[in-house]
Amino acid sequence: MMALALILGVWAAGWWVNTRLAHSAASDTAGVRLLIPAVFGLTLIAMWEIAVRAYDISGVILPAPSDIAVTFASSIPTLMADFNQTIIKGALTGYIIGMIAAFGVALLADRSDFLTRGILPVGAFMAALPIVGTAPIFVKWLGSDWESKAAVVAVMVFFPILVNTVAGLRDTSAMQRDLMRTYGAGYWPSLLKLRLPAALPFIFNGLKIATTLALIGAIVAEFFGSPTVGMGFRISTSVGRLAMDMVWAEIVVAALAGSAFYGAMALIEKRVTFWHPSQR
Amino acid sequence: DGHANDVTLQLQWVTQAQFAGYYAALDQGFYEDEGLNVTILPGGPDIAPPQVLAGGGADVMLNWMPSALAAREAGLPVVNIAQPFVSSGLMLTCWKDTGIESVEDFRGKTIGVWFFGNEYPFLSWMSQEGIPTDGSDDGVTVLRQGFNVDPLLNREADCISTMTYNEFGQVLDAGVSEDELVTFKYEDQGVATLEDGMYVLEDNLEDPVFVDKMERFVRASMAGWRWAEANVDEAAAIIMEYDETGAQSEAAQARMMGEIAKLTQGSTGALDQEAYQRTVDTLLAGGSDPVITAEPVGAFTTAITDAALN
Amino acid sequence: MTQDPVISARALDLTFQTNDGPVHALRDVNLDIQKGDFVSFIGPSGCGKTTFLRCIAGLETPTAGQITVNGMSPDEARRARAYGYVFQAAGLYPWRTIGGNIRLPLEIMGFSKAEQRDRVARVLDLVELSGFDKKFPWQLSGGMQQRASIARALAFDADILLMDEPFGALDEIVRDHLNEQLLALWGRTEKTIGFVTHSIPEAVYLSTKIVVMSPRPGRISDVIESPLPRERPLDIRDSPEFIEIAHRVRDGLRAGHQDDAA
Amino acid sequence: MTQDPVISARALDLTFQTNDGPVHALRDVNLDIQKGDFVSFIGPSGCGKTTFLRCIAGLETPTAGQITVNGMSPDEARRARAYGYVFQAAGLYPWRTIGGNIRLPLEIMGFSKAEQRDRVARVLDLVELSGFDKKFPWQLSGGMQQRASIARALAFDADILLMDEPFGALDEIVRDHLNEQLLALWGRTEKTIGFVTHSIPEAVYLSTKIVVMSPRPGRISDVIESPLPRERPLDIRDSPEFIEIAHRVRDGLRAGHQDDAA
Amino acid sequence: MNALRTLFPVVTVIAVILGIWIAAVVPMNIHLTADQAARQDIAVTPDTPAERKELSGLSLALQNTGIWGMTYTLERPRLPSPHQVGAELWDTVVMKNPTSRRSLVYHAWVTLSATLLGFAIGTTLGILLAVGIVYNRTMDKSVMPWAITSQTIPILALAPMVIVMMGSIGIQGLLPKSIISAYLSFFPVVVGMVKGLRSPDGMQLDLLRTYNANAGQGFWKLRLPASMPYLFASLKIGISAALVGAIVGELPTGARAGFGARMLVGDQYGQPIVTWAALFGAAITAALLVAILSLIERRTLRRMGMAGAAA
Ligand SMILES: Nc1ncnc2c1ncn2[C@@H]1O[C@H](COP(=O)(O)OP(=O)(O)OP(=O)(O)O)[C@@H](O)[C@H]1O
Ligand SMILES: Nc1ncnc2c1ncn2[C@@H]1O[C@H](COP(=O)(O)OP(=O)(O)OP(=O)(O)O)[C@@H](O)[C@H]1O
Ligand SMILES: Cc1ncc(C[n+]2csc(CCO)c2C)c(N)n1
Ligand SMILES: [Mg+2]
Ligand SMILES: [Mg+2]
Repeated sequence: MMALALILGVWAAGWWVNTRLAHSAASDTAGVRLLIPAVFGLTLIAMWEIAVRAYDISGVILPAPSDIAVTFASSIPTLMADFNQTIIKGALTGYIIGMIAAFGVALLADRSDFLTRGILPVGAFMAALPIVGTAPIFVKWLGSDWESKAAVVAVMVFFPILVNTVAGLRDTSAMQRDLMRTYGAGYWPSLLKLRLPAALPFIFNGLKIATTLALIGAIVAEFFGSPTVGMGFRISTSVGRLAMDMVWAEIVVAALAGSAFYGAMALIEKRVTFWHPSQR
Repeated sequence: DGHANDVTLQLQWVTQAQFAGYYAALDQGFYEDEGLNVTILPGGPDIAPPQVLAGGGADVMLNWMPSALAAREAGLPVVNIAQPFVSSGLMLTCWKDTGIESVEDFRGKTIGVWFFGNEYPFLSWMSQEGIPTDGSDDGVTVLRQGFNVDPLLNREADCISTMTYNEFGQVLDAGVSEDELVTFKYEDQGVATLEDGMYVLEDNLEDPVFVDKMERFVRASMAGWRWAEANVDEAAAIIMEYDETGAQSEAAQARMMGEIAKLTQGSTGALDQEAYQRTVDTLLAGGSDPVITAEPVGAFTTAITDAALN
Repeated sequence: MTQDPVISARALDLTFQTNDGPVHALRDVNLDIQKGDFVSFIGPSGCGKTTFLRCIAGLETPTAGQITVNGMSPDEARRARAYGYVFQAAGLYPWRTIGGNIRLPLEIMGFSKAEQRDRVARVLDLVELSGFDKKFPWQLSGGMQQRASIARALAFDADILLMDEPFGALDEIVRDHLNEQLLALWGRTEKTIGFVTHSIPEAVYLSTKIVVMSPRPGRISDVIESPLPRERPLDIRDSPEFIEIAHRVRDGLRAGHQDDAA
Repeated sequence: MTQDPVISARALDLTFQTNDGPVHALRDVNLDIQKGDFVSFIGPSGCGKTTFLRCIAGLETPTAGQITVNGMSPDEARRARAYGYVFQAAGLYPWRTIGGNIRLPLEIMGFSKAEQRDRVARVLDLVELSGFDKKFPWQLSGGMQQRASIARALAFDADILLMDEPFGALDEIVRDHLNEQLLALWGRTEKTIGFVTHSIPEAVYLSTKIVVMSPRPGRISDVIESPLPRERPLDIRDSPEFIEIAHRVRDGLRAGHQDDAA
Repeated sequence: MNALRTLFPVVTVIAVILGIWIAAVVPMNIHLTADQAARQDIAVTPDTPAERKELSGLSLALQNTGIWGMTYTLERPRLPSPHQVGAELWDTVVMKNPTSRRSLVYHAWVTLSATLLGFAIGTTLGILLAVGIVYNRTMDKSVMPWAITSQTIPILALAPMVIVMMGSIGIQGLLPKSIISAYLSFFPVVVGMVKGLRSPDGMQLDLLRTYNANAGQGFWKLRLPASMPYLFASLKIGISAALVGAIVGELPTGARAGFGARMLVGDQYGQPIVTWAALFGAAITAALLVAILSLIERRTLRRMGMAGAAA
């Protein structure tokens, strides 16, 4: 009872602080922008810590944040090696390959209505290939190392980027297109000067969604075969060993890396689509 | 009431003949005869039975002893109450043409190993042999093996882990003949560790109602095992019936049942203390990174099998 | 009329299909425009002026009839970059600055960088937007956006200029100024100009030919050849010929409206 | 001037921050508008007419100075639904038909279904769009869209009407007609009207007060109280008083432009 | 008519893909085939597996043209041939009683029911969150980063914990799987809806301000209709995600039934064709779901007059 009151109290306090921050004059400065989610996260973590301690939840099921922090701090070299294997080699490579493929196919599809109509449904079909099925196949084909992970990621990020790019390339107003027509502009000028810029807000939508998919894909694919390094390897092995603090330390790495990846994309988006109403 | 007669059993893999004794007991009404209402939860690639036990999702789990002892050291007090598997079915299967003839030849080779709590026997063995597992030139490169035998067939690995009753058969099914292969049974190497045993949480054993329930459960389960050993084909048919995926083949399950029977043959369900000690010694001998660091205390009880089998 | 017309429409018909039935936007439109003509289109809103201009530019395909531009189909002429078009709304690309918007056709048509800079500066000056090179469209007032779009159409010196109410959002002083500029440009270059306006004085002041249209279905109700000289000072607007033509246009317009009410 | 003004601006300043420096859109603007006034704003494009109208409506917050509407802040007045606003561009919602667009404010303000139907029909008739109830905006010509947006602002009978170049895209006949209609409406209802236009005759014909603005930074260069009677037949436009006022406005405008050039 | 216009291009693209697939079968399977041929005393060059391993699939295939036929009929191929997958699909979809566990239709239903429940939960949650983010400044600033973070957590790692925790409070069956499914599908909906709800431009918003419309009216009359195209785009991604989530959720719930269980068991027992058939079954199911959503989208947007505006 006491614990519950404490937990709710922490929540209320965190929310109050954030409301004050969000409505303060400084709410649009970079510092406060980072501070607010941080306060929100700290609130959740405090509630978690209290709950684990008060209800005596077994560390085998849910470790306390403080335990996770200790494990995290003492396993930095392992975590770095795993990060390198999974995020840099697996996720990033796959993301880049998938992105290039999606752009290529989108441009191809965009050249004719016929191809759009043909490629989009087939692309949608690919998006629904569940990782549980594709991962073992790619491991079988490309081996247990990062190459198979990159392939899984490439397939996963392909569709969201494709769909958004195709939709974006079509998101021009009639008048904008007519203008190009009066210039007798051919395919490339109208692509480079009209459709691509107009598509950017959509493309970034796809790229942002794909960042999180890339991470999940690379990690989960390791469940189906891997060398003895990697975040997915570590997570699954640690679950087997009931080392849940290690599992959560890896999850923290994933969350940090994912947020940074997403944040970087969002930042680039802000830079290049400053003109879009949603950014003004 | 429910508490006195309901039992949930967590398996450590999907429904297959490895667990035939329990399915047979269920199907043949042995549990019912004991007044028990048993639910069998199949396992899967991400199910850690100790975790399910800790979360209260099951009353009993099946587990390999290395994994269970490690869990115990990690702070989850699980206790072995019965041990239907007397010998180990674990082995390494290698291509003969890689030149592997003895354990020493592993150096410089790539070996597939199951993790998720099943890596302990291999790691202990290697450290007893003094072979590093870090991928160095005079050590082995360890590959985290998935759920199939592809790494061997694709020659990505020189050896992989197989169970006598399952994966080894699959290698043969893939068209490989036995004389293309070299096998190393853990049993033969003197590093066998106990496999499928029944474990419960220590605290529960203080509850006489629970203990009584477990006695009946172990008795019925062992009856199930006896029945399955004697009726291999029928046991396979029962597995087919309980397999909800509908993807298993009866022939494979019958073959598996035959191999399983060799592992359970002669077990009363009572834990063989010698085998227990051998398992513990193997695990403790893990060199710099032993699986368990101290001789476990209270990791098994014979009270239940004593009561159940008399 | 010995010379072949630059633009020639014969029995043009255009019907839009909409959710509640067809809309006859143009019906039996016939018109010849000679090289160097300055043709104004005037008529009640919704009578098909924009639609007709779009047909000339090959942006809309007539349901029936025939239209040729420089002896080609409008589509071919479009591909030969025969047109500068000013749309009824400014339609600037939001991701480009004003300067960037004006540069757009120049980039597409492959002008050199230096040439681009020169021309952008020149037309920005022409429409009095010199300081606004680096602003984005949404930072400009409505009229300024419209002027930027005029500059964009003038930048690349097309032979045919099609302008859909280009000066609608401008005040009289700027409008007078731009009218003069446009006339001067036209006088210098022998361009053929199609010009939609709602202002009778503007139509009379600028045009060699005034096309009065009437609505539902849109058709041409009068074509007035202007007797005014090509050289036109602003005060020509007080001359009796001017007032006489303006009267004829107003009568034509009024007749169209009465049709409509009937 | 014993009565309190409906709208009163004091030392109003407004500066926009843009990527290449601040833009002074309004500088030291002072103005009082009485209940029932018809005030026209005229001035070169970019001089701040739209910005000032938006300040009155509480859509833009001045950087300095004070503005009150009915003794309240513009924001409070907005909340009391004091305004009908016609934007410079039509801004119809593309997912609603013309009828649906006009119904929008009525739905929001909670008119009964029957009342909604009546009013939509009445204002559609007023702007001569009766048959276009069920069409979508993109199926209408530019002028028709603008008329629909006027109808939308008239539908709910606000006390203060703010209109930003409402008749810019219309031909003279329709424009004359709508001018008459607007005057009649104003005469009947004692509404206070703020009206941006580029047409000098229109400003003079409609207004009781003409505000001439000049650009960069936008400020008021002249305020002309019209001596014309409230009752105004169309041919009042030929009267000497009318022409005299028009002259004064034109001079004011020209002065603003010269400032600009200087 | 319309259906035909889509069908033809799709069939063309599928035909191209099938062509590539069929061509790829030979080099992909040639090593396994050569091993098997050697066991049956058919001459292959080079004649030891170790030497063959050094060669790429393509060059090995070119040296052993005689055994190409065998690559299409392997029982455990690396890449099954289309006809093998087709035959398995035909056999398990059409020839089996749909209520039998051997029927893929039965497994489709198992997965689909979890998918639909998860999709409903995820979409509802996603829309509610998006509304909260758009209307509440505090939520906007604090929740979005964490919604993003939530998606970077590998679900397959969390799934067992979710299942265990729900299991310990007695919740089993459909719901745990649906929670995982919802977890994956809410995110695209949040991202899309936030963008959609923010898509109205300044003038459209200003108009409502002059009417002093309240927040609810602004939502129903402006933001919601304006967000429709975005909503449908994200629903289509969301439903695919929900299906993937349901399948992923099947593994830690004991892989009993459903597409995921079939894939796993096919993989574990060396039956690649079973895995491939399940994979295709899942993708076809998703394609159907997406097609249904597209249909609803087209209807809705046309009724809203937006289909024509875009055209
Ligand atoms: N895309 C379209 N779909 C359906 N009807 C259309 C479309 N475009 C125009 N129309 C209809 O065609 C008729 C003529 O339109 P148009 O735009 O040519 O008029 P306009 O003379 O330019 O009018 P304004 O002076 O108001 O711009 C109108 O009745 C309009 O409703
Ligand atoms: N959002 C904005 N950001 C930056 N500058 C702006 C913005 N809106 C308007 N301005 C600037 O403010 C000045 C006044 O603009 P405003 O729209 O009020 O002019 P206006 O008198 O209505 O012109 P017009 O007759 O062309 O519509 C212009 O110089 C314009 O560039
Ligand atoms: C992820 C994961 N990897 C390996 C095992 C180990 N395991 C226990 S029993 C068994 C026999 C299969 O025939 C296997 C492979 C597991 N449970 N989960
Ligand atoms: Mg028009
Ligand atoms: Mg303006």
